[in-house]
Amino acid sequence: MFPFCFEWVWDMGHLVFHGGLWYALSIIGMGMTYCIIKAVIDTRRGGSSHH
Amino acid sequence: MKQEQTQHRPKRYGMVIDLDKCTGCGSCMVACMAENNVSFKKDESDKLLSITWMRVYKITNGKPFPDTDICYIPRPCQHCAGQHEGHSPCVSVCPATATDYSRETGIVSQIYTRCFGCRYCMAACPYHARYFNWWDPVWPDGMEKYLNPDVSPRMRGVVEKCSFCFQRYQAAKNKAYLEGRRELEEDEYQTACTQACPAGAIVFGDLNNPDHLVHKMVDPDLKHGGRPRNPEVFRLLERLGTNPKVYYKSGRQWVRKAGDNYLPGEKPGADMHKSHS
Amino acid sequence: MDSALIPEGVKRCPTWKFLLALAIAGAVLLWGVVAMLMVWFKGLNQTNMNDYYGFALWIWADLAFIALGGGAFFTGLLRYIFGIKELKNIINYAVLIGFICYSSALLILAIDIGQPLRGWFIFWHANVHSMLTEVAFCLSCYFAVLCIEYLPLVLENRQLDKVPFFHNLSHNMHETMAVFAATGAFLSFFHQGSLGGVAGVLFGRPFAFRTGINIWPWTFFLFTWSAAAYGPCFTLFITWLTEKITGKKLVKDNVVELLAKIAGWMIITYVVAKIIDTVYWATVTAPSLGFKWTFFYSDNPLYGKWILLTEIVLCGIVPGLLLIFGPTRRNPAARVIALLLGVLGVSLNRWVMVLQVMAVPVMSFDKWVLYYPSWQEVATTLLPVAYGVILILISYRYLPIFPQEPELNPIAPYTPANGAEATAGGQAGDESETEAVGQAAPAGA
Amino acid sequence: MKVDRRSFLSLLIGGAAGTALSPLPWKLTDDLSIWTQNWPWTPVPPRGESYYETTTCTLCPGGCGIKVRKIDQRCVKIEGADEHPVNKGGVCILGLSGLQLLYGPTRIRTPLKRVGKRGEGKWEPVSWDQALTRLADKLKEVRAQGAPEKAACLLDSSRGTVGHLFRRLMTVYGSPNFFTMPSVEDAYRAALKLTQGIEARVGFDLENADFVLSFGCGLLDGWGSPVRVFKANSTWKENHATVVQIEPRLSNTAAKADHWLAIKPGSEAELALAMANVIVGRNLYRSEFVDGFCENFQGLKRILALHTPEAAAAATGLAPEVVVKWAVEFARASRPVALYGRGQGRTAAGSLRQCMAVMLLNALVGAVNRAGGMWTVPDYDYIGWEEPELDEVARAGLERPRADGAGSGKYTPASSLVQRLLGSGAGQLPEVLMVARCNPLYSLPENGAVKDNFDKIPFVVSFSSFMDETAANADLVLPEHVYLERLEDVPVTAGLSCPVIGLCQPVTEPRWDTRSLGDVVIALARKIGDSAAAAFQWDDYEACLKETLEDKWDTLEERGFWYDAEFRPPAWEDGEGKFRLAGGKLDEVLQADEIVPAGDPAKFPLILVPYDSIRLAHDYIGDPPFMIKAVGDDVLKGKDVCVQINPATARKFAVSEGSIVQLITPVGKARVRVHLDEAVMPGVLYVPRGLGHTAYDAYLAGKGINVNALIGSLEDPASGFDAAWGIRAKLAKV
Repeated sequence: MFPFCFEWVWDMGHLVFHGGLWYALSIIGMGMTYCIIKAVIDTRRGGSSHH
Repeated sequence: MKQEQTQHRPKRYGMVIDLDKCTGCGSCMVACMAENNVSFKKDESDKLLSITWMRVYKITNGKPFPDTDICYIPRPCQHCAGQHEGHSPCVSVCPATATDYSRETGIVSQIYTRCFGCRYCMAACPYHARYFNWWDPVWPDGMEKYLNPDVSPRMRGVVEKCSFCFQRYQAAKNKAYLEGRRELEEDEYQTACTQACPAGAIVFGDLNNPDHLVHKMVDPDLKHGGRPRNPEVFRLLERLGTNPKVYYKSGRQWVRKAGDNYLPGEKPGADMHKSHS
Repeated sequence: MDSALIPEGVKRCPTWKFLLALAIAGAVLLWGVVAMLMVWFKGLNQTNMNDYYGFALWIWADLAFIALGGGAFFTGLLRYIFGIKELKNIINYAVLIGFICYSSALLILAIDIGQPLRGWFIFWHANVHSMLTEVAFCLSCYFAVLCIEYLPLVLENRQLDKVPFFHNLSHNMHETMAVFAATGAFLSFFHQGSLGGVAGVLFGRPFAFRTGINIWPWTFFLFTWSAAAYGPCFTLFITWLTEKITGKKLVKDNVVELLAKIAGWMIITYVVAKIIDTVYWATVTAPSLGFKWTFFYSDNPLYGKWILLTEIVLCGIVPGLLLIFGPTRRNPAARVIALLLGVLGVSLNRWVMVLQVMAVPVMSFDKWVLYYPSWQEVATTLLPVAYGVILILISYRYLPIFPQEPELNPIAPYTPANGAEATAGGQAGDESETEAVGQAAPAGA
Repeated sequence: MKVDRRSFLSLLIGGAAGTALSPLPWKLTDDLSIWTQNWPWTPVPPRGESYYETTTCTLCPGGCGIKVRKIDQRCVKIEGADEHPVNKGGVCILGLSGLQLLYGPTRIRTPLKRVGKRGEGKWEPVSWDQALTRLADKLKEVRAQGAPEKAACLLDSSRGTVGHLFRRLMTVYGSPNFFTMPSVEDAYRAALKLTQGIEARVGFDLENADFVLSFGCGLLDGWGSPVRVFKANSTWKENHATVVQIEPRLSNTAAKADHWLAIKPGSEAELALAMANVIVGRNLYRSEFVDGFCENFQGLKRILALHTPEAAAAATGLAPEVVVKWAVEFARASRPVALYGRGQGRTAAGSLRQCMAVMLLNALVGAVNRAGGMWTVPDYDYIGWEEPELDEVARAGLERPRADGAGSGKYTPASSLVQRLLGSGAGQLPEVLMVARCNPLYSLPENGAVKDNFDKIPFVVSFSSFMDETAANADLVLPEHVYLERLEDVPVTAGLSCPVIGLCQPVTEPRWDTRSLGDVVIALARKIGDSAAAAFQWDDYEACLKETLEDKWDTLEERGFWYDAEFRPPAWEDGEGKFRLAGGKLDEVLQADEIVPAGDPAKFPLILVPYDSIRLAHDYIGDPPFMIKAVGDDVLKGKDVCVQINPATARKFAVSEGSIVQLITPVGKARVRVHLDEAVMPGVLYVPRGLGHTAYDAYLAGKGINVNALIGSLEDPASGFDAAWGIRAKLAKV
């Protein structure tokens, strides 16, 4: 997982894998952060959006 | 690429087992168990649940009495190099890097404290050289006294396998280092099974070293994954492209044929040098 | 007594019946939990697995659950990315089923490993070249996505929805759902594929091994495709089952038929790919390794050629065609048979790719080995089923899963006002539920 | 109320969230995984200084040199001693398992006195002094009756100082009844006496042979000194020697041989004599030896005349041409040797006729006392104690006949016939029987009868280190050290061509309250007192050993063995000796009847033959867990032993692979599992020796059957040896 492991060997696999992983994780993370922050703001404003 | 820990030529430790000399006595199995603290249960007759790093298979030519013939095939871990060095069937699949291919020695290791027991490596190994600790190892009262401190007993729930007695390599390296040497002599590092074999059927050494007996016996084609050039020498499942470092020698055609799979009517050797892409 | 939690405008069975159903499923769950604890405390010797069968029932269950849960990502993809609006009426249920399938798969994985307390090493010491690592990461990430997709539904519970923050959060999540769905589809593509890769990369196992593109064997793509094809079948099948049990129509036919049609085309295209793959494997890959393809089906009746035929024809071509052709697709009986065959087909495929792989000897002098699961393995595999039933029971009762339900099942005489009254009144609601019991009872029992 | 609940929930959720965000769960997760890596119930072997100590393995008669790897005081591994002349670094499966015997739970920890019924397993620990006093009192009691011959002792062999101490004790006590366990060496010794008129043992210069004709010897199944024979076999492979194995079953030896002649069981002597007939008839014998140094060639010719290849063909099932072919090849080889001794050759001496026929083959090709041949090796003569002074009682006792009849009359060729005594119950059973280093209750054929006779012996003493079957049925147990704890000389016979004396020396402190057997004998003699005490004047056994081995002791201590590498048997040219080919007792032996397995062929259509496997120890030592683990699942499955049966025979008797059946012989029956095997002759069933223990621990006991319980004994008409090689049998549904 981390380059400081004794058996670590750098190769393309790491770039592809970690690229994909962190891309997905950041989208999920940012999406949720956005939703929560927006919900907090909406709630503060006292409004209740309709759906 | 990982930096070599030695400036010297990397080793490719391997083994040649002379199946015509092998008598099926089982010494290698027990030498291995004794050296490597392999546990045992009250009933070991279910061979699908019996940890034998070195397992001696009994094979037959399938002919009826009295033309029948049998041969024993001792099977340690084959320490496959794979299609490209290090791409062993098991090493490539282990999700937790708990098994590793050493570019210094060519030995496939198993890190028991890292293995979490998913058994993917066992599914990957066509030789069934890998064993799972289905039970906690229990030594009968008193017998834990003979355990070798150089090899840690495995806990329940992890996979274990032959390590080519790696602890002996380490000990030999340490000794050489203290004596100011970098290279090991051929007889300084030998596996427990090699040492014990009463028939002298097992030969162990560095396949990369032309002075070593294994190299002389096999005459490995190092450009092609170490394929043997000696026609009496073969590897198990050569066609799968696992490129093992355990070689077998037999003068008997049917024994050599049993080492691999062939289509009906196919001649052994016909397709030996082709492997999948 | 729990009427305050029941969504507006729908009828639910009386509490005692609900509790009875919970109790029955709970008993199975408990049995599974006992087995699970036995496995955790005593070790994997509680199973019938062995050194030849390191992968067995559980891995099959994992693969099957995830394939069947594939309806969630694929329906999400269709709904949010391809914008097929009709599917919003079934997406909730697809998400719920996906959530159940994936959480079950994770649980089974946690039971299946020899050292559950070190399970996290798969992340910490990850070997990125291993298909299983890819599975673990994508599975976990996608499960997070499923949680995100399921959460707004939970927040729509009548009481939770009253909390402004929850209401807003739910709303916002709905708004951004396309992003999550896209990420989910991306992750699903990889983990479904990796699960296929798990078997396909085993170059030491000629029965499983497949050539492919770069590091990805053909099974990688076949698994993704089959999950997308058969996952919706499972969603539709469970929807049908739910309708039968509740005695209500919950999703409109046009929605069901649309998804069924898509599934049908997916199945047919998958089967064509599968046939090409099988033929190539049987005529090129396996022979190059020294195996005649018939060898793999030669030893015992279980793993005979029938299994290949069943998988491809009976559970592949047949349901595919039944779902593509309008008349059979619109015929509820034919459709359900097709869905069921599809569900069985993908499960059979996963079975073959796990258990038959283990059964076939590779060394010429090795033996075929057959396996049957121990009761502990069966119980722990049924555990998630029971858990799924419970989660569906609860979710169906308290969450507005089926948007079309109130419209399809008006609480007679239906007026918006009446609906509001019924929920406020409580007593009246209970009475109307009693009527519904008559319909639901036979299936519920 | 509502506020309370809300705050409670908030606290709960807040607490959970807070904990989740703190490092605690991570720390706990990490700690838990570290804990799994150090489970306290998984042993951690202590580290320490690593070194080797050498000694000699005595687990079988092979006499291999071993080195024991030690970590501080713990023994952790047994390996072969590289420099040792017998095994040259190799070590067999049993030798490798030795530490499981040393540390295992089947060790007897202290002298024991039986308190319950015999065999009930109820014991009272007693002190060594009490135990020795009790035995001495018993012996004195018997002697006081004026019948010292009613005390007997049974050992694995009479070799070495310990064997001689026992023999001396019996002599001074006045009993001729010193028994040893049977072995093919008895037959060789008898044959040597008849042909060359000398008391000596037979050795084989295997390594230099280029044609090995083995009459059923399990060369690779534990025959002779196993590791040495394995190494010889590898030498044969390298030198392209020819090995022909004559045996009805494809044993490991047959499989590795260049040629396998599958003959009907029990027809070995016929084949050997017919081959001799061919060699003589075609003038292929070495005339320089036969004409030069043999007697009565004409007599042999007369006897051989009847044994035509056709007659042998009928007996063996081989074609006559095959008999001729191999006889010719054998005779034409430059250094041929023929070997006798079925399987490991440690269960019975076998048929003297067969042994003699094989020896004659060697004589005809001149392979006697020649490179690559059969050698006459003098007995070890380093034990030169003064004859003890005998009192009146002793002299009278020694005059009386041996209980087993060995050495007199019809049984003149034999020196010990324990099977006759304990199996057939032929002689007078002793009042006191001391058993050391053997397990007759398990390893003698006709097991049931042996047990019955044992029960009739009023007082049985075992010196076993392990709670084996005999010890479990003894009245008194005086446990000796195991080999890794004791000092002792190990003169090796086991078919070695050169004399080798190994030194067994303690590599570890005794683990339990056990004693060296030599010390026990000396102490016992002292307790008996009078002339017995006078005959054992050594301070202790160690002093006795050093004094006895005086001139060899330094070599022994330094190298761990004494080896006469230069030994060569005396050349015929130099001596007066002659090799008798026929006449007198020899004729009687050669013309003795064939040994026919017991039982009515009509009732018992099959023949059961036990076989030896190197992975199954079947003498005094039972299989340690490592070895049992190495036993194949075609031999032992669960608790059931597999009976090997040819598929054709299985079809005939409607049994299939894996089915459980009753194996019935005239002397017993047992539950077995069917294993179809093309490696065995149709009509013959094979069951391994070494299983079916009732004693020892759960790793060994109760697995399979003791084939000795199904086999009877058959007296060789010419010698009295047990010559049974099988028995009639049938299969029945369970």
